[in-house]
Amino acid sequence: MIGTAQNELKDRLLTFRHGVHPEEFKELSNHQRIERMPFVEEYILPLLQHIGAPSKPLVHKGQRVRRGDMVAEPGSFVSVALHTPVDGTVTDVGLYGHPNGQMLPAIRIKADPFSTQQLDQPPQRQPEELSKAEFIAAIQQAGIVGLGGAAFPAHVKFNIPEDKPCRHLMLNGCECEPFLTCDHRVMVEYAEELIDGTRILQRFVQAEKVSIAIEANKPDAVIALREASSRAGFPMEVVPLKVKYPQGAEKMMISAILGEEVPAGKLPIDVGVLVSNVGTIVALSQYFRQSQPLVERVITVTGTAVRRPANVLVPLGTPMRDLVEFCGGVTEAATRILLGGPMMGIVQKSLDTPVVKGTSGILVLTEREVQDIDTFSCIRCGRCLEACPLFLNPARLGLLARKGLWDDMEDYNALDCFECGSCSYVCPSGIPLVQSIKIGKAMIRERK
Amino acid sequence: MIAEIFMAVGILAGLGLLFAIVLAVAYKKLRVEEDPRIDEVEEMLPHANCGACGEPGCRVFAEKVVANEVKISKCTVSSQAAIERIAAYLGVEAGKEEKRVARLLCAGGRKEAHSLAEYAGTLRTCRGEAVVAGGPKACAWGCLGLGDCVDVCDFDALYLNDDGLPTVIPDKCTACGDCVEICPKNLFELMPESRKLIVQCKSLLEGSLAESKCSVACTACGRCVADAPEGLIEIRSNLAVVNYELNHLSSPEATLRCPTNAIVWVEGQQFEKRPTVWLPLGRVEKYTEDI
Amino acid sequence: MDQPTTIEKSRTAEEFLKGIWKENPVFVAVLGMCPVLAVTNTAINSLAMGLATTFVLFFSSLLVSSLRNVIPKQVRITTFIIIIATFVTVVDFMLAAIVPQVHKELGAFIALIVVNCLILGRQEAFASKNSIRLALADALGMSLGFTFALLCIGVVREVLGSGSLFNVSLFGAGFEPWVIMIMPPGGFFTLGFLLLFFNWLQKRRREKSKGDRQATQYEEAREFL
Amino acid sequence: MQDLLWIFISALLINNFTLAYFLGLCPFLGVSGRLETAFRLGLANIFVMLITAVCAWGLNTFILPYAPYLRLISFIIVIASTVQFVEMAVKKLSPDLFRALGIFLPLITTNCAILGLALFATNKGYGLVEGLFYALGAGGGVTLALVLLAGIREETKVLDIPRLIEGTALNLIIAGILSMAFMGFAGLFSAGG
Amino acid sequence: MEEKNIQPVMAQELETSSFRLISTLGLAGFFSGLVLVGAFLFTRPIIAANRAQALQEAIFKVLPGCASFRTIELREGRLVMVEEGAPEPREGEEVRRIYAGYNDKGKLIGFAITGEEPGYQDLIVAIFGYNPRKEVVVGFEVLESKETPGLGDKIMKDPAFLSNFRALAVEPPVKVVPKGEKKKDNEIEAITGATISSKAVGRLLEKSLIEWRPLIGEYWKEYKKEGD
Amino acid sequence: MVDKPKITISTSPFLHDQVTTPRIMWELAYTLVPILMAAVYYFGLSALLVSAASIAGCLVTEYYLGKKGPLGNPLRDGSALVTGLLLALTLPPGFPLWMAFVGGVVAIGMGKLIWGGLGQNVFNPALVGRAFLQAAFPTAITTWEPPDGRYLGLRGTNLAPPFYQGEPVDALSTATPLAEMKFNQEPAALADLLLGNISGSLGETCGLLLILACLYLIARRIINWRIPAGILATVAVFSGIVYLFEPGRYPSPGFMLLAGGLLLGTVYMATDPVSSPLSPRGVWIYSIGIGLLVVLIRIWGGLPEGVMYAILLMNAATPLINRFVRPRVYGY
Ligand SMILES: Cc1cc2nc3c(=O)[nH]c(=O)nc-3n(C[C@H](O)[C@H](O)[C@H](O)COP(=O)(O)O)c2cc1C
Ligand SMILES: Cc1cc2nc3c(=O)[nH]c(=O)nc-3n(C[C@H](O)[C@H](O)[C@H](O)COP(=O)(O)O)c2cc1C
Ligand SMILES: Cc1cc2nc3c(=O)[nH]c(=O)nc-3n(C[C@H](O)[C@H](O)[C@H](O)COP(=O)(O)O)c2cc1C
Ligand SMILES: Cc1cc2nc3c(=O)[nH]c(=O)nc-3n(C[C@H](O)[C@H](O)[C@H](O)CO)c2cc1C
Ligand code: SF4
Ligand code: SF4
Ligand code: SF4
Ligand code: SF4
Ligand code: FES
Repeated sequence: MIGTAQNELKDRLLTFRHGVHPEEFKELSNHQRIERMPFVEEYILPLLQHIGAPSKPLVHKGQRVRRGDMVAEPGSFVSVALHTPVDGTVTDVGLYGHPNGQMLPAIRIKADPFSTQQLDQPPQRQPEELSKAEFIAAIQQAGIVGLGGAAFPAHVKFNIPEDKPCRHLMLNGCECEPFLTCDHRVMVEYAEELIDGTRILQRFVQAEKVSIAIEANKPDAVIALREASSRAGFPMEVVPLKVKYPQGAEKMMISAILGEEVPAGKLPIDVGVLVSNVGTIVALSQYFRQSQPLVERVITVTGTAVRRPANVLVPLGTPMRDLVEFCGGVTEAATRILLGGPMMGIVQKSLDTPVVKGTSGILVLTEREVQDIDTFSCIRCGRCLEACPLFLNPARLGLLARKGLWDDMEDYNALDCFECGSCSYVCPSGIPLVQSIKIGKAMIRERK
Repeated sequence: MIAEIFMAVGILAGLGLLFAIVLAVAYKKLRVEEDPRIDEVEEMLPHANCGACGEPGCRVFAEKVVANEVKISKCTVSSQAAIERIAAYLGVEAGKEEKRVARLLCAGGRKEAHSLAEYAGTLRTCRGEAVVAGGPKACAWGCLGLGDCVDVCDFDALYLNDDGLPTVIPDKCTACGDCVEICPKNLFELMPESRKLIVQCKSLLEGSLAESKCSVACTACGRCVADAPEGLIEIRSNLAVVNYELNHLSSPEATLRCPTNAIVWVEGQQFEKRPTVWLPLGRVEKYTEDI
Repeated sequence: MDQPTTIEKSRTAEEFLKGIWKENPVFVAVLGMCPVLAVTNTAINSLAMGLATTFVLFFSSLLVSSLRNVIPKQVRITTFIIIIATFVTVVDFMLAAIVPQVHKELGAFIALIVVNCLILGRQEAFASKNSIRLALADALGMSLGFTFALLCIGVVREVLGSGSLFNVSLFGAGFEPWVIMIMPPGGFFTLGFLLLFFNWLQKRRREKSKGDRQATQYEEAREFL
Repeated sequence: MQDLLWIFISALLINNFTLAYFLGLCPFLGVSGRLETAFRLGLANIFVMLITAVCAWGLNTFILPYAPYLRLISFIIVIASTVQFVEMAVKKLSPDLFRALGIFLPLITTNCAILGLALFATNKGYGLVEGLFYALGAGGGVTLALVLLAGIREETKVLDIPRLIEGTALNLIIAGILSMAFMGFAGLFSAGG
Repeated sequence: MEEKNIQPVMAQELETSSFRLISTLGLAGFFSGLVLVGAFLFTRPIIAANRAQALQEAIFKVLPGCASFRTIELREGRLVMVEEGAPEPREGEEVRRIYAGYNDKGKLIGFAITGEEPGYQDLIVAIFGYNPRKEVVVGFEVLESKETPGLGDKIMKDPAFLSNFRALAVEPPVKVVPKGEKKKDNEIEAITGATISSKAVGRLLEKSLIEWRPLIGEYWKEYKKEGD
Repeated sequence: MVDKPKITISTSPFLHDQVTTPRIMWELAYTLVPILMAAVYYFGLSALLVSAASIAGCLVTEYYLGKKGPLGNPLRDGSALVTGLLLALTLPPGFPLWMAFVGGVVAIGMGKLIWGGLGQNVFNPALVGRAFLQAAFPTAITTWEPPDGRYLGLRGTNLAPPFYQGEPVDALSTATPLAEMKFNQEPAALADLLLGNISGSLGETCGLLLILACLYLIARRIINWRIPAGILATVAVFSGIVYLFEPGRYPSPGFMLLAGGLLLGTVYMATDPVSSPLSPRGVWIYSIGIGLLVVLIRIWGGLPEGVMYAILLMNAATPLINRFVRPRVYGY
């Protein structure tokens, strides 16, 4: 079975131009079934777990909360609600370390050690019965954000304007980052929910066509989804894509499948496409069928310094330290802790920060992989240009950033860069291109 | 012989006259009104029209000098005295204001504020560190101490002291604001020199938590509020804030009981005059050894 | 001429000296580049050019500074140019008469002294605003500095490019001349490297005056980063 | 025809005014910091050179035979005044053109390249048409050199040029290397391969 | 309000100076003219003498045995001897001249002809001696060139190269051949490493000879007639 | 327990390709070894000595004046060695050693260090060195000797004392095929050009090796394939057109491609990443420009060979190309 799929995948696969081929490291965890994380003592829920305005807290110190309770409401339209994953007591609303390195307001909840931690089951809300506005509001109340990494509030994305019909609903199961396997496992183990969620979303946005893009290194997911879709009688194209980073970036996926480019500064919906991560869709289904708001997600805990790499279903707000302990802890050699994949993930100073909605993986690496290579001057070899999927000129951007020529950087489209890291990956001179571009972007934005 | 002389003089005088008349007429007819200061400045320039200043000619240079787009010292032909004269001429126009200097709102140097991790990136600038988990320091607000501000200051008014804190030399600071702009942690503020009561901390953490990250953090204990005249200082989000509208009321009194020395009374330079490391080790310098 | 005061006397010396070193027209102000590069392929040509320029600068300064209160502003430049051009033509004729060989080598560059930025620049910046005495001191200083610079370049270029100095062969037969030095690129390179050399001298002087302690600290700081 | 081509190419590439004759170096070194400015300065140069060629030819044929000793002085006066007049006229007739090119005119008029053009063209005994081709080549050559240098100088903004050599010293050496590269054009279309 | 103060002053200044500036310029021109004429008249004879001497030296060099020379001008397609003491042609006037050389016995021994041709860098201007009796070039001298020192400038210095012109036959036309391959009298042996300059010299001779040889031939016939 | 290990932070990405700049340089240097060996085969000891002198010039300059790289010793990145080797390969076998040394010093000093060192130079350092030598010592650098099988015999001029000319003891010098063609219209046989049995500079004689090296470097993605493609195609087409007009007078395209320094220059010098444009379109313009200039100089110019000047001139234009020819950004 799997063999035939693999043969099929050997045919010419769709892909985009440029990009890189980092080593995958997926075998560390891609066969580990998703485990459920036991509850721990304390949870920290940052109010900002998504792109947009922070949520507004609804609880006060000492208040008792039940799993699934809304503890913070959306702060504006581009914002979502926040729910507690556990029964327990609010012990503080204050500043806590956020994965992004800042100290930001968060709600601290002490779990009730005697609770069953069962979800209360409020009456079912069938999505078919809801009007458009109700549907959107429901998703916002459910706290659902994109789980593909950016954590963009889902209701905003699904709220497509009348004049821009969605021709094509594309599910993103590429998971192109090395090491990460959570989406992979979700596709294999939650195929049913995935199909169901897709059906809900397809009905809602009236998409003419539905497809799911999967990198060719996950043949079992391709098969699982093909079977699930025929079982459910829901026609859905499963498109294997070439293994290449960053295949999972939505612009690249659209280029690969449709051969179209998303115009600069525009969204996929401007070319009639809606892209959503598979995890997001599962969360959608879970909300509508099981009334579970977004209180937990699947996270890959992996890396050469993790004793027992695993895919774990984790309540949000779990301190990373506990999660890593659950996976056997880290070895002596650990030197670097990341949230997310090794190409785009953000580095952590310590394990004190909590898991948030956008966390797709925790990676602990050793000296050996992360050894920063020596920095020489740019030799203008052009490798970065040939790697950049957006056809930018990273070499130039790096040089300009070094001299603080921010205006010139803007002229060279620095703001278009989505920081995929391909350029830094290939640069033989070890130039911190992405970092330079990040700085440049920050400077350009500040000066505006 | 005589004929030669007459011819020469005739031709020259003729040419001279002809063009003088043409130009004089043109001068009158085609004159355009402009800022009179441009003429004045142009008058003081050497008229070499050599382009050494990088501008297409003395007049354009004068226009730009008056518009404050270029520095007068770019003219290499003028003598020092002439340059000073022009500067003085334009300076009078500029008017006067109270001298302001840049003040650093953080005193957490290497000794005071500790780090959680080690920065291993190759881009050793504050801006570079700031995009990496906000830098290695435990305090998310504090100075990163890599001296982007020192690099950016054109006036050599900044140096890193041996605690890794950028120190402003008030006499040299022109309040140009470059350091304010470059600092990723927004730690600089341009203040009139008369503001002497300064809270050198930006941490919004409460008391002991703040102090656990940096020994000179403001713990919001409120003693300065109590010791200062009513309304001069208040605690906002765990931080003492001076209301500079009441600056005239301020005195060193308020700083005396501060347990962490987060609030200080500054006369002149902000940090102690420790043995200094002048830091022309700009990033450029790091890569470039003079040959 | 009125009796010069002591202050004026010392200023005279100062104006004279500054042109030679501190405000050297070539090395510091980078003026009048064309003759500096075009005719310095031998020391003799450099010297001749330097002297010709000196002559013109001296007499134009003299004239301009004595007439400084007579010439109206608007035609100032034109008048200066006429004065300069006159002297240049005179020099041109004289050189052709006295040293035809040198005149041939310098070619049009004698005539081009007219537009040498240095000369007009000095008239404008100095002679037209100062007493005759100071103007002459300035003119002499500047032209000496100019001649000195030309000679420096000329010597380097001739020694390397022809193996001789003032036409006296230095290395004997078999010397391989560096032809490039007497060709255009050699002019650019020589001046470029001389400027580099002067920058280096200045830097060293500055470092010395700053004291050794800081220099070592500077090194340490560099190590640290 | 062959001759005109050679006159043009020779002035443009082989005997480039800036790189081989060292004419007009002050603005070459001064105003080559920005590409935009350098290019416009080059265009203005071509323009003034064309005017110069006409003036020089006129003076040389109609006046100088009677008073050869006035060559220099009449060249400079006539060229300077004509250009100044043209400048004013341009300012009045086409302010746009003035803003683009006119501001460079004062810089160019008292410049070796212009006077050099007049002197060389007359020394070589060029007629009006030859003179114009010569001016075109010379002006084009100056523009080419300016644009190349400006391009390189703009690039140096992102390079780690050692402090010691920054500025004029580096510009001179770049000019030297350019001059060396231009030596490759020697003998173009003259030696008949 | 400041503007108002300034306006009249400036206008007034312009008004008054209009006359003054014109007269200043006129005066400057006047005096400069005086000085120039003076300098010119003073140096003219010396410069002329220098030139004449240089010319004479060059002619004597390219016409061995020459003791005196006369200038010959091309007028209406004929060569005409210029009278002694005739005024120099004015600058800019087109006159084509060659020089006839006589030995100490007053006998016409040949002609010195100038010509120019683009070389490696720039025009090469040269003069050469032509003996119409034997129809050979008897001497060659470069007057102006910018050829590379040490390479192309061997055309003016290299004795080996110059020895090509001791008796260079002009019929069949002059030809440049690589070094060491000279076989016939009409061949010039090139300088190694400077073939271009050598060829330019060849072309220069060839072109001038094509232009002047027929004219000289006629002149020569007449001269012989007269002489005989 | 977890905080105990030394935690370091840096920015994404945390993985890196294996290719590094020193590795590129060293690999390039290895591919030059066969070419150098061919030179030794044809020209004997002279070839080795000239290379050693030029490399020494480069290394000494880089060592004393170069800035310390991340590897400490500035020589470790191998780029100075590449420069020295390439400079040597463009010199004639009988070249005085002291001049080769000077060439090396100029190449690194003026071609590289004044620009700020590795990766910063606008012009190709080896060619700056060669252009300097050609302008400084035009006679010595245009004195060619045939491959005469004297493996141990030095050419008389090699050992000229510093600042002095060599004794031209063996007047064996010949013209290169290009010069033969230019001045005497006598093209050499293509087979000789391919195998290298001709006079010329050390590295340019054996066309076959250069073609192989080119293919290898393209396969290893060390050089940008567009540059050789653009240059060679342009030269072939342009010279082909000229050839069709007057086949007797002008060289055939095959001769143009194989003779002189075109292959060496194309494979190793025009491809210097530092001094060539970045974007693919820019690279096309650059390489076509080189091709056109080469043909222009070779056919109508004063010199028989123009590869070096063509490359230097297009190096000069590279900043302009980089500025005006930018890649089209996604979505624009
Ligand atoms: C460089 C880059 C790589 C990405 N890789 C993935 C990926 O592998 N899988 C994924 O689901 N989303 C990936 N994303 C995010 C997608 O572009 C897109 O935002 C997401 O699929 C949208 O779904 P969501 O809103 O449900 O998260 C990537 C984005 C970028 C910029
Ligand atoms: C810097 C330089 C200067 C040169 N100068 C001259 C020159 O003045 N005259 C000339 O004929 N060739 C000159 N050449 C051209 C070469 O020497 C060319 O190879 C030569 O003309 C070919 O002649 P050959 O076949 O005798 O070697 C010069 C070349 C260079 C590199
Ligand atoms: C890469 C390379 C580039 C070269 N470029 C030039 C050049 O631009 N000009 C040149 O005269 N010789 C150049 N040479 C040397 C020539 O190939 C050739 O050997 C020489 O020019 C022969 O001509 P000559 O008679 O001028 O000496 C180069 C050699 C190499 C290997
Ligand atoms: C493909 C390739 C070609 C190179 N070609 C040259 C060259 O022609 N000349 C040179 O000096 N260095 C060359 N180098 C080495 C290096 O790029 C050169 O030293 C830099 O220009 C120094 O900044 C080359 C390197 C590579 C990778
Ligand atoms: S990080 Fe930016 S510049 Fe670099 S490859 Fe990705 S999109 Fe391009
Ligand atoms: S990959 Fe690195 S060395 Fe190559 S061009 Fe890009 S930034 Fe420069
Ligand atoms: S830029 Fe800001 S963070 Fe960096 S040293 Fe200066 S004050 Fe500190
Ligand atoms: S950068 Fe400006 S404001 Fe800051 S210290 Fe220097 S002079 Fe003062
Ligand atoms: S001296 Fe020629 S432009 Fe200044």
